[in-house]
Amino acid sequence: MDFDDTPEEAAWRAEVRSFLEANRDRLGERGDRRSFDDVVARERQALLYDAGYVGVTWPVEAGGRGGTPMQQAIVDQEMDRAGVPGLINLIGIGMCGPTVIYHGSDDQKERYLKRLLRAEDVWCQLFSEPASGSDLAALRTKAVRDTDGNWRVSGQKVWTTLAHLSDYGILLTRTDPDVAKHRGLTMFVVDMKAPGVTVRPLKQMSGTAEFNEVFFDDVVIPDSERLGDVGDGWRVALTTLMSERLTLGGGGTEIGVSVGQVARHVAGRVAGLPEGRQALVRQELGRAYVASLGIRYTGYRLLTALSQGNLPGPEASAGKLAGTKAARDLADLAVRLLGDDAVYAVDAEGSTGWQDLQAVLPGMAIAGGTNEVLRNIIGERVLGLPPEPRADKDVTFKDLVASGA
Amino acid sequence: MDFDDTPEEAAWRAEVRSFLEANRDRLGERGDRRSFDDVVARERQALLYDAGYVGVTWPVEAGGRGGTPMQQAIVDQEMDRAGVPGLINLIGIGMCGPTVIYHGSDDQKERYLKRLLRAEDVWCQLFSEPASGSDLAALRTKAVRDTDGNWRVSGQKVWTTLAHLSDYGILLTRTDPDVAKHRGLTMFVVDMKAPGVTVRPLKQMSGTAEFNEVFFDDVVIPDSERLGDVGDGWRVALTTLMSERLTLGGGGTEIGVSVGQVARHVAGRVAGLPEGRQALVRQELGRAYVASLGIRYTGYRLLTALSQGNLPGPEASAGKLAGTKAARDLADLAVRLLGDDAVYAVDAEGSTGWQDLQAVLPGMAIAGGTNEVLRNIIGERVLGLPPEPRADKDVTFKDLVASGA
Amino acid sequence: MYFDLDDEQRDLASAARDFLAGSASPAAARAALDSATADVPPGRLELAKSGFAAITVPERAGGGGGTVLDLAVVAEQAGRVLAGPSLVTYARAAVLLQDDEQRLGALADGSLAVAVVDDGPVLDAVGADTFLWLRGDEVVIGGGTVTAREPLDPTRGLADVAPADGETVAGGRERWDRARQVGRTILAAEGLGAAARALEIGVAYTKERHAFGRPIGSYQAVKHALVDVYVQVEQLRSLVWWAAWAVDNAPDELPLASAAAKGAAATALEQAAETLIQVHGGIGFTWEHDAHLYWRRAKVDRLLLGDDVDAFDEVATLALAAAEEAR
Amino acid sequence: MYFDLDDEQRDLASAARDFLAGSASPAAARAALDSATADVPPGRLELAKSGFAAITVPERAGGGGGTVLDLAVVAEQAGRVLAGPSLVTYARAAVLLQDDEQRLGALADGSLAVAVVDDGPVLDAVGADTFLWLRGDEVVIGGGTVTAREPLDPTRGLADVAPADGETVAGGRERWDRARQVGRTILAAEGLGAAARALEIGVAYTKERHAFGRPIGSYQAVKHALVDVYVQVEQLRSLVWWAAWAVDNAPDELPLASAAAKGAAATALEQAAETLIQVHGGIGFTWEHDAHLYWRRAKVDRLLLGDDVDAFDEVATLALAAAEEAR
Repeated sequence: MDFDDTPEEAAWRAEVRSFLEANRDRLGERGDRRSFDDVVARERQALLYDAGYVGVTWPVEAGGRGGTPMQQAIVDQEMDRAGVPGLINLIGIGMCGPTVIYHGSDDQKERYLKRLLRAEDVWCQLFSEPASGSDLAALRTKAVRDTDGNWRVSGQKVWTTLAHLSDYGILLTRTDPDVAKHRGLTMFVVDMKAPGVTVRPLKQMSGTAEFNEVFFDDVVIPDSERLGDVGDGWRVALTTLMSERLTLGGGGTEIGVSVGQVARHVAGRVAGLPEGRQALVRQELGRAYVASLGIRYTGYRLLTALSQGNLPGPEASAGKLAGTKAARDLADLAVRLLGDDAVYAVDAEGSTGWQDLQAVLPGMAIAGGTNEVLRNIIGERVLGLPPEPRADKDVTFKDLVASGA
Repeated sequence: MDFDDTPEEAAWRAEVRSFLEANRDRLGERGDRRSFDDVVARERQALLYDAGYVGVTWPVEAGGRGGTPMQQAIVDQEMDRAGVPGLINLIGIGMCGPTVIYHGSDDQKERYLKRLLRAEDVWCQLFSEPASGSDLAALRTKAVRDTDGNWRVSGQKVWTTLAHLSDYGILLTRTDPDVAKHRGLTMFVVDMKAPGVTVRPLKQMSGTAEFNEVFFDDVVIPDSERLGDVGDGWRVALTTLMSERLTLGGGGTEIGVSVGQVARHVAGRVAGLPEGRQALVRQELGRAYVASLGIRYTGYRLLTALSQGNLPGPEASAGKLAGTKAARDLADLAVRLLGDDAVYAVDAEGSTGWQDLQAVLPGMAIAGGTNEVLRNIIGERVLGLPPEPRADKDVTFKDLVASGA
Repeated sequence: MYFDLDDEQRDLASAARDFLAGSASPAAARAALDSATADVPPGRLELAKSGFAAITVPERAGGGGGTVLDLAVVAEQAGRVLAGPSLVTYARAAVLLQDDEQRLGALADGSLAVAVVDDGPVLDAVGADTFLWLRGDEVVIGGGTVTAREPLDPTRGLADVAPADGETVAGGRERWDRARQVGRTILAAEGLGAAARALEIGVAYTKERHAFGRPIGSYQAVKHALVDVYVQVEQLRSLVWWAAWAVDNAPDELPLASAAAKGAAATALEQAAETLIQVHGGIGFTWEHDAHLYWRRAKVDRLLLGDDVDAFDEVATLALAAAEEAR
Repeated sequence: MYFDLDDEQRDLASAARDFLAGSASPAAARAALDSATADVPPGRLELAKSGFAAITVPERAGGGGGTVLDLAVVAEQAGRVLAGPSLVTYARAAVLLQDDEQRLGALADGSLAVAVVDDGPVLDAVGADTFLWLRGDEVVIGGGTVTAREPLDPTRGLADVAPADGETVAGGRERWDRARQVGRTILAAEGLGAAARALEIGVAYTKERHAFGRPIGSYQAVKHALVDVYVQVEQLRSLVWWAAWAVDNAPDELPLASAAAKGAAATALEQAAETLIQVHGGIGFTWEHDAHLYWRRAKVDRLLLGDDVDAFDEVATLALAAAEEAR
């Protein structure tokens, strides 16, 4: 057991760090509002790509570096440490790109992958729909082949991160309603600037809009933009979702809130409270702190497994379950310590940080798989508990819809 | 709204109270170890019956008084107040008797009911089996009709309160394995002293044995002891279970532990703790106390509904859900306050009370319907949420067993 | 014993529900959040006109001459639709001004726009021109300077208030404390309504919404979460009724009962609102869905009139004092 | 970075599992409960003979010359089968006696039956003849009077101890504190094993037991309860490894890591044991089922070496001190 870098890791870290330091001005500041939503973000990613720090684990022939997960983790850690804003095309790199790598044609790979890594094109993932959230395979967006071999797509997607900035998306559609719901799906690459695509921001309870709704009104997609076979979309989507797990699978990063930040906030306020209250605050902070430490070190175990060449399984979702709970409790503690300010949206110093956080966290237990779905997955795939009986597997999608489901 | 007795209720209360005071010596003391397990308990119940205080709500023709639920509640409250031990035949009165009243023959009613109320016979209820707890209808105890028209019963029951003292029991059996599991059941009255009946105490984790296992080895039951039609046992059992709800349905009584008792315990110990710990203790006591108050006053609402002639529905189970949680938390608080003694089974004064309580409470969330089953019932019957799909309803019991279920 | 509403109170609840459902709504709360200037319905004037605000003001002063329990019945309905201003304010003012028939009349006819000033942010301060506060052991009435701030829950009219000078009204600290306990009781009644409504919305949605071929309300994870809210709501209802009844019938029990109701309401509403969001999945945390409006109410209400931690501490302190006596 | 056991440690775990599964069991714990005189296996002698007890004793003194992490790996296996005496006692004694080669040798060969005396009940005091305690700022070794009492968990050998006079051993308070932190770490490792085993038993049962036509483990209420335990167990495992690693590699982190592991172990084991009973239904609270033996361990362990509340308080205090520095 060893938390130190190997000599190779140390050399890599030094290289990354010195690059980030040398390019500090061009890379911008995390927390800068402009960091994520404009041309600056694309330029930043291109700069990092050209230096070899984007798509570290991607194969060389896909434009990547063919590096190790640990090298990628070190890049992430160093960017974090240097306060460099995250990559704009994270979803593209983590989910869309791998799907193209596994299922795309040579032509698609040629056209898309390198541009994606350089953020010349930003990508989004178009799976969820208003009527199919946890039950993804119940989606209704329809793709019909017309006489000239193109596909015409109509329907609505939702919860699409970055759709408003995206050039392309991977789009899961229903091409055959006469078979069971998992069997009639087909995946495409869609041009987000094509006629008939409308993106609308979806305002959340926190008042911000990290997600979008995307409407497809008879959008034409050439058959050459299909990913995988007709009717094979579910299998293609599983590639995407497994890649997502690799991207988001723990690594010990904190969800939504840094426990250290909360501790500093508490340290600045707790002394003013009566001793009894202080003890209650310490008790809550202590429990949440232990949870956060548990998540951090469990993340290191995952990273170790990755670096040993093991793909993280569904057990990686445990970090999300523990993390959303810890984050909720930390935010609650932080907001309560605002005292009189806690009933307002802005505190006395004009900051909205803790209140915003409080309002973002309920979504964290839902987005990216509700906690209920994650518990099912861990229960069945990790603990080996039996699944629930399913009534929707051997029915055609058409009949399922007709039955009200 | 009014917590006072009506003039009629006040008169009844006064009568009950003066009887209990006048007969204090003959009625014994709650907490006396001999209070529940011998002839004294039967004599006590007979004394109370002869005075008119047992089976208050039972119809006159069944040996009861034809009184109101509020009258019964007042008797319960006054017995509680006077520290009189509970009735030995509570299960007989609450569950077995009503089943005989609804489904028994005139001859059975004549032979059993009055003796039951006077505790000349003690009764038990023989439903649960090792392989059928929550899923009662999956029971396997077999009753087969022999050539002379009698039934021969073999199988095993479990969780049978008072079986070791009982004279009779109501016994749910499977008489037809070739129909769906709910349809092949038949109910009987069984003589607990009959050849082939063996009772074994079932020791619990607390070290005591409130329950028994009961083995039936080719026990002969005359057809005249059948309750209801052959194959109609499920419907008969529902009568029993609904009657149970009337007996146990809240009334605001505390489960396992009195919050006032805990408060006295805390009051005696809390002062020695540092102020921070005191605040933590007060927080826990406060929360559990509020839960207990909520349960108490919700019980009064149920009692009011009863007194207005409304039968309590499944919402009465809410009290058990809230009560087991509150009791667990109270016991935990009480044990922790024992300080060094908390790691032993006996405290420094030689008392085992809090530790025993701690060990009894896990069973409380299971006995009489697990909390999970109660949540299903409330969810479906009170909130109207849809049931889960059932795979076991249209299969014969035989096939169900063969399938491993 | 009869621990239930009577027919008159049930009629009152039904009338209040008609009025409030017609004049206030979560949608209006959202509009107030979107535009800081929007008034929260039904507003002081409409509420006064309806007669519901002044239920506990004696008839001789133009009020309803009803009990705090009557007001609690109405407050539950107000909580369901997140109405503003709070009946807590009227309930407290009616107690504090009980010897001042003229001002009681102004409270009842809507011409007195009052708020009661505790330490910290003041409920219904927005739009108020007259304030009641405690100075030493005296209750004082007068003007004050209101500093509005960006609200978390716009229906609560919270603002910072610096009271100006004022005149003493009768009663003193004892009445102040009683008014606060009555206020906590009505706050809990509003919390009861909001929690019960949040539960209803959640139940209705999970009956309709399907996943994997069946309604999501058939899954135990969803079902049991809603049941746990139901259990809490029903316990809370009992505590609210008890506390409201105690005001007029068992004043000795009021400190305990009102603290218990306050604490239970904070817990139940927070759990109800968080569950409401969770069972809705993605749609539940959108701006356009009502869930966050109940959630905002929960996050704010739990901190008003002393927070839940204070309330539970008070309950324990009272329980321990009683236990000491019994020892 | 490599945060996982290495092959040698995995072999060690496997060997420890073989030995402990063969020599201890919940059934033996039950027997000890049934008869107050029964010894809890494997017992001091067998444990010493196996070599596992003295893993952290240097080789020159006849020990294994291993790390605390090695011992933690063994302790997890001991926790699974509720073995006694606790490796906590050996771990602490090995630290406290590190400059006393002779006594270390006696610890390793089993001839020294030692217990470490804290305020309150003493772990493994039953059967011990030599005690280590803190007198002022000095660590002392000597005899003492043991008063055994009826155990809640018979495998912990808890008794009241009145130390007699003794002689000073080297180290003082600093070493005492470090030994205690090592002890907490090993206690957490035993808790990890017990919790993991309780989870396994629960999972196995709910796969087999049917209700309403399907295995009860397919119901979300059961499944999710077990998953919540799984999540806690895995977080605990990470904390135990971190703390054990820190002993030899990052002593500055040990106070925080050992307190975190202690608190997490208390919480995780209690939840695992209560869940184990609950998912078993009726059979789960019978004397003959193993569930209550894990439950007894949970109820006792949470209070040893400072309770969970103390541990979380310490974590917060350390975190706040670090935050103060960073401000």
